[in-house]
Amino acid sequence: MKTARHKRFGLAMAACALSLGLVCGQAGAAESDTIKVGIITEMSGPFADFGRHIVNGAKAYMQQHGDTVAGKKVVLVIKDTTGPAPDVAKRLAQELIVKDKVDFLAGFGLTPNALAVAPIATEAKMPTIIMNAATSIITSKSPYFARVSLTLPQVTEPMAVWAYKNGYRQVYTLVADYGPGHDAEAAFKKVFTKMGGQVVGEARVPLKNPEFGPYIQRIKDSKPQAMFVFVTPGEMPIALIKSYRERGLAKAGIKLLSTGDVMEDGDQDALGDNALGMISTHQYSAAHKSPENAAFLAAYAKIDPLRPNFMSVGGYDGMAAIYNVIKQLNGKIDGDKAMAVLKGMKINSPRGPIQIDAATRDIVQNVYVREVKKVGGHYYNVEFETFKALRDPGK
Amino acid sequence: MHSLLGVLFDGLAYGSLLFVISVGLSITLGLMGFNNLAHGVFAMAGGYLLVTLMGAAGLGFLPALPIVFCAVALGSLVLERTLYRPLYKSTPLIQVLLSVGIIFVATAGANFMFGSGQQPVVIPEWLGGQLSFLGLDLSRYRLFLMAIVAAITAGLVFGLERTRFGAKIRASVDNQRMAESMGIRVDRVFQLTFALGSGLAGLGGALGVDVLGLDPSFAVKYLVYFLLVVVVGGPGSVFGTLLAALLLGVADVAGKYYVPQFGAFIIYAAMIILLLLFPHGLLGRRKSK
Amino acid sequence: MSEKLSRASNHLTFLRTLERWKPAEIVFWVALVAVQFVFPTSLVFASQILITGLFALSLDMLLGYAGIVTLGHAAFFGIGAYTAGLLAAHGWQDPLLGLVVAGAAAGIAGYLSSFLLSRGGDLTRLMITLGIGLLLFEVANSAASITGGVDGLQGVAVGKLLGLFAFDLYGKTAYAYVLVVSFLLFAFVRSMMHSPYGLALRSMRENQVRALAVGIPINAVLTNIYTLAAVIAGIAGALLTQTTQFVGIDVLSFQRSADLLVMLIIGGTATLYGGFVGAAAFMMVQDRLSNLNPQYWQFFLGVLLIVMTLYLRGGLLGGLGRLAALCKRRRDKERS
Amino acid sequence: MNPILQTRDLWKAFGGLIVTKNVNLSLARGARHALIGPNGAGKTTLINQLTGVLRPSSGQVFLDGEDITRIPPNARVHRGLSRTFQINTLFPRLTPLEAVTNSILVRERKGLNIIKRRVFGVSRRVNHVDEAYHLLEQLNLAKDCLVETHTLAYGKQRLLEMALALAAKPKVLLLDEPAAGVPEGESDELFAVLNSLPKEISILLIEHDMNLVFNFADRITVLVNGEELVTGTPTEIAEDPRVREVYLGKGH
Repeated sequence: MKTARHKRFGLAMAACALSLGLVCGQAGAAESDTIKVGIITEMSGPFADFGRHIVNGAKAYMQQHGDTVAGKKVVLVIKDTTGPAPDVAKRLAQELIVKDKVDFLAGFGLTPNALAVAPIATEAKMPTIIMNAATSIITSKSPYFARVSLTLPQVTEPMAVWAYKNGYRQVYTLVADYGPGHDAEAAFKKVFTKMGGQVVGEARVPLKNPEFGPYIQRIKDSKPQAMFVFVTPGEMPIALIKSYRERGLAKAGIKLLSTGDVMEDGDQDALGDNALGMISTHQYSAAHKSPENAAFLAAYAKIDPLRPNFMSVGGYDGMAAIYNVIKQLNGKIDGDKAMAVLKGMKINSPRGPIQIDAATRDIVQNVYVREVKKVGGHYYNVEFETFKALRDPGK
Repeated sequence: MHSLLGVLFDGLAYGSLLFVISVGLSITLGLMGFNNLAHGVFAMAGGYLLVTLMGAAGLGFLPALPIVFCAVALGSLVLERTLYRPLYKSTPLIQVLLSVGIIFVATAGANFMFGSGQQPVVIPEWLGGQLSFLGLDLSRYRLFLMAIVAAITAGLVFGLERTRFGAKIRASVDNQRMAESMGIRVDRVFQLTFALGSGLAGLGGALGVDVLGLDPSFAVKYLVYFLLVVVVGGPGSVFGTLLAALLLGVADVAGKYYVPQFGAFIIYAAMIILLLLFPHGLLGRRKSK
Repeated sequence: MSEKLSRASNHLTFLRTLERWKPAEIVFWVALVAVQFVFPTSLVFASQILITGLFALSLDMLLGYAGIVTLGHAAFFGIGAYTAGLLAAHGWQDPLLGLVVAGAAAGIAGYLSSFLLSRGGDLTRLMITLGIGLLLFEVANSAASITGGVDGLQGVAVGKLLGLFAFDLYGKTAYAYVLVVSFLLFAFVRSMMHSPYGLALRSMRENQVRALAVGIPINAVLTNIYTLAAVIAGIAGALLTQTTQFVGIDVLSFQRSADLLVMLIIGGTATLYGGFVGAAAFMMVQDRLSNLNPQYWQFFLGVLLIVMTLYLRGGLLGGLGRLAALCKRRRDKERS
Repeated sequence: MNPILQTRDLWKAFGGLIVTKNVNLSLARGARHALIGPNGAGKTTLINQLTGVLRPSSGQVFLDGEDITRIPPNARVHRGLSRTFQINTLFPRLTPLEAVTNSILVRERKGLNIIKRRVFGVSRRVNHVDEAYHLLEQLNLAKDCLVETHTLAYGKQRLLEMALALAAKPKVLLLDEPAAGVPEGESDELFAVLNSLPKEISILLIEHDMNLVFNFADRITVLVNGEELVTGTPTEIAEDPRVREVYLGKGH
């Protein structure tokens, strides 16, 4: 009786082992008249919003410019990392390269996912476009990385400069307690204190915690002129800003300054009146006035009814860079040649003119100072001051 | 002294929020013994329903709340009949698997229907801002939450301890066969209990949107908090859940105010310590075998 | 004496049959070896499945064989992963050394934390393990100068295996390495589960009260198995680090513990192979579905899980076993 | 000769409820001692204190002259104190052969090195498996020893209860209502087994079945409300009016 059961059990197992092989075995064949772009990003899980914006931005570009360049059809192969999962990202990159035989890698909403792919991109000489991840060091990890998004210090330092120039001297910083948060805190403090300002207090809030009350209360009790904020987009800015309003910090004369991640376009209507008047620095606002942005918004609306944000523009410009490379190389993609084209490339982006730095392969762009205003029934970050052609100060 | 009182108030308010979103789970887990990790799904449903009612249907915040409670409770009955009931007598692991499946479906469904971003909710003017009382600035919405918590606790304690239905629940929980032989329709009682728990989850989700935000991963993001409060309190005990929620809330807020550098650790450390001191929950009943 | 032996030999044979490697098991491992040659482009995926399977095996030791429910097992996986990563990043690049040290580090952590598990029921244990896991995640996050925080630990350069084989893009070395380590650990766990110790463990799971009355020191055995499971989880973590050459903070995440539990239940607990089968099934289905629809694949996976709980109790292995039994009964009926 | 098992002023209270009150029990070597008393008299609570599952509020327990009051249950088994359970407390998905072998191997674990304990299969412990088989044979379980326990008939499971305890080679065996729930027709087998137990084993029997008690025991203690009412030979007990009153009820 028992041995019979064991035998059946064993058979079942063998069947599983064989099917493992079968499923693994399906591979995509490369076709010569297509150019494949493997997009590795966060399509599900808590960061699904990142992937959605990046991919839809990329699709918007293809919607606007057609899917054929230099006689080749461009195909997106989208892979989901499920969140911050560097092991998955690396595996997906490897499969995209050896099985799907892609010509470009792109995407990467989160830093660890990009970092894990660096050795593979180098080994396979695979041109890789970072469409969002913002930690400074990323592009130094592989000579085949190029970034079209932003770096955190790049958008943080202008905030410090602006704050000082506009008379703020005592600022309390509040950042999410993780690597990027620490980086933002350091970048702000460095510039602000160098100019003569004073950081009167620093708070770090846990990533996974809905309660900002105690931190906000502490800041209110210490009565600075302004607070500088960096937290991850998602529920944190909303909870933070509501808490700021509720506890009357605005009335107490404490101005809220932040990077644009906190004042992300997609959240503005969810925040409503709460965010009115808040100042932030970032590279893109959906309210940016330019023909390029108008065209982008129109193309994006055909893909996604929701408002695009800076990540969408990252996806959009990433595709623009890829299209440029394909055009220049006339459809014959080679890693080193592609990187040569990318280095120094200029693009007229919806956010304004941008360039990929020839030496660091990192983004050079304008950073705008914006204020939240109500425009035509909706809430937007309205740009009113520009820091022109900034490089990543982290390098 | 002044800040101490303020911190205490904030802690109790935060605890109230934890209570509101968790008490439903305490009922399904403690009274029915069903390991429903998908509790957050009902809370999330409540949140989305509130947003839809207030946005598309143009309903006010207050009138929307009872509708949310009833709608989620009714909706849960369908799930109870089709998915949960067949597994009442199953092992906890299978129940966990089922609830994980439900979480996956709900997460993807919400993503599909409402998008991956945060949902807006505008609480009425009179609930916004702060109220000055004896020199303390008290948030109106938090006061409102505390009032709701008091009402729910009173209602539940009265309902479970003093009414016929409560007696039936307790009888069914203690000894199913005995209850059946006494003429209690145990399946009906469980059904209503489940609906009650889910309705409360929905209500909690709706009340929580303003503070916690709302996106498709809500059910997973706060799963740990539901479990934490319920297990520390002792599953099935309304007072235990309340006590645990308030204790953890005050510990967390006070910790963050006074030692902000340990902000992330406090609530977990508090949980571990409380569970080591009270392995069966603060007011948990030892299950007699 | 000899007569005595011969009479009892029937029963020895019975036990030996239980302990002997079944043909299907051999097929299973041979099939895994064959993967190396038949699917050369899928080796990275295959090795990640094996690593997860090994990790699930360590959870099975706790859940299936010792009856300890835990939602914080990723803690040990993460400790192993970080230990191996930190070693490699600071110059000790030999992979085998990394495995040993990672296993030891995770084992020490497991031993220490096991004492927190002696009280309370399943739910309490679940929450305590979960709490430890979450605390550890926060520790890794705030010690960003050492661990790299959420950006991940960089500079993990792993040396050649045995000084001969470099880890390559196709994952050939990685797969072979993971397969050998997994097999050795599996064989060890397998023989342990059939040893007197394993018998005691099984009896404990079956009935703690009786096990105590038979003289088994329950708490000591729990500590022991918890430590061992932590060692194996730590080695699995180290394997992931070495084959990925990167450590993300997600190695410690609640998500990882929860997914693992789901995989093990899918595969079937207390079967030794349930972890591998569950990991393979879950990851391959996830991979296929997310390729079909990267955004909403969770929906279909969720539906699959729900259907499974309603119709396939006892996991895949249990379900397949019952199917085979059904077929056999039908055949028997036809014959008679 | 000193008693093999002895309690001194054993006292146990749960809150205000006193369940064991100054019990001074003494079990002579080789004794067949029965412990009787009406329901709720505290018999099982007393057993649990003897085996160490419960810790007494005060008082001591001695096994073969050694104070074992603070020793955990598993260690008491190794010192020679074994028990059976009133309600079957078995290993449902182990075969009787595995279960009994397990008991034996636990008993003998000191004699096995780490490799033998942790790595080599149970089947290599030929002598111990043999011993298990012969024990099962003695208890008429040989035929059923290769199927999972939960499939066994109830009477067989009662026998297995005994086998698991005997496998530990106890000096003292505590039998908690071994015949509980066994239908009349099947109890003969059980009685036969009880009567054939070797004389070196001292036995404390808790039993409701008066026939069994008076046939089996050479000494009887009556427990009422957690208190020892009287101890004596079967004849003494049978004639004691207090016992009649308490135990058999006033109607008799």
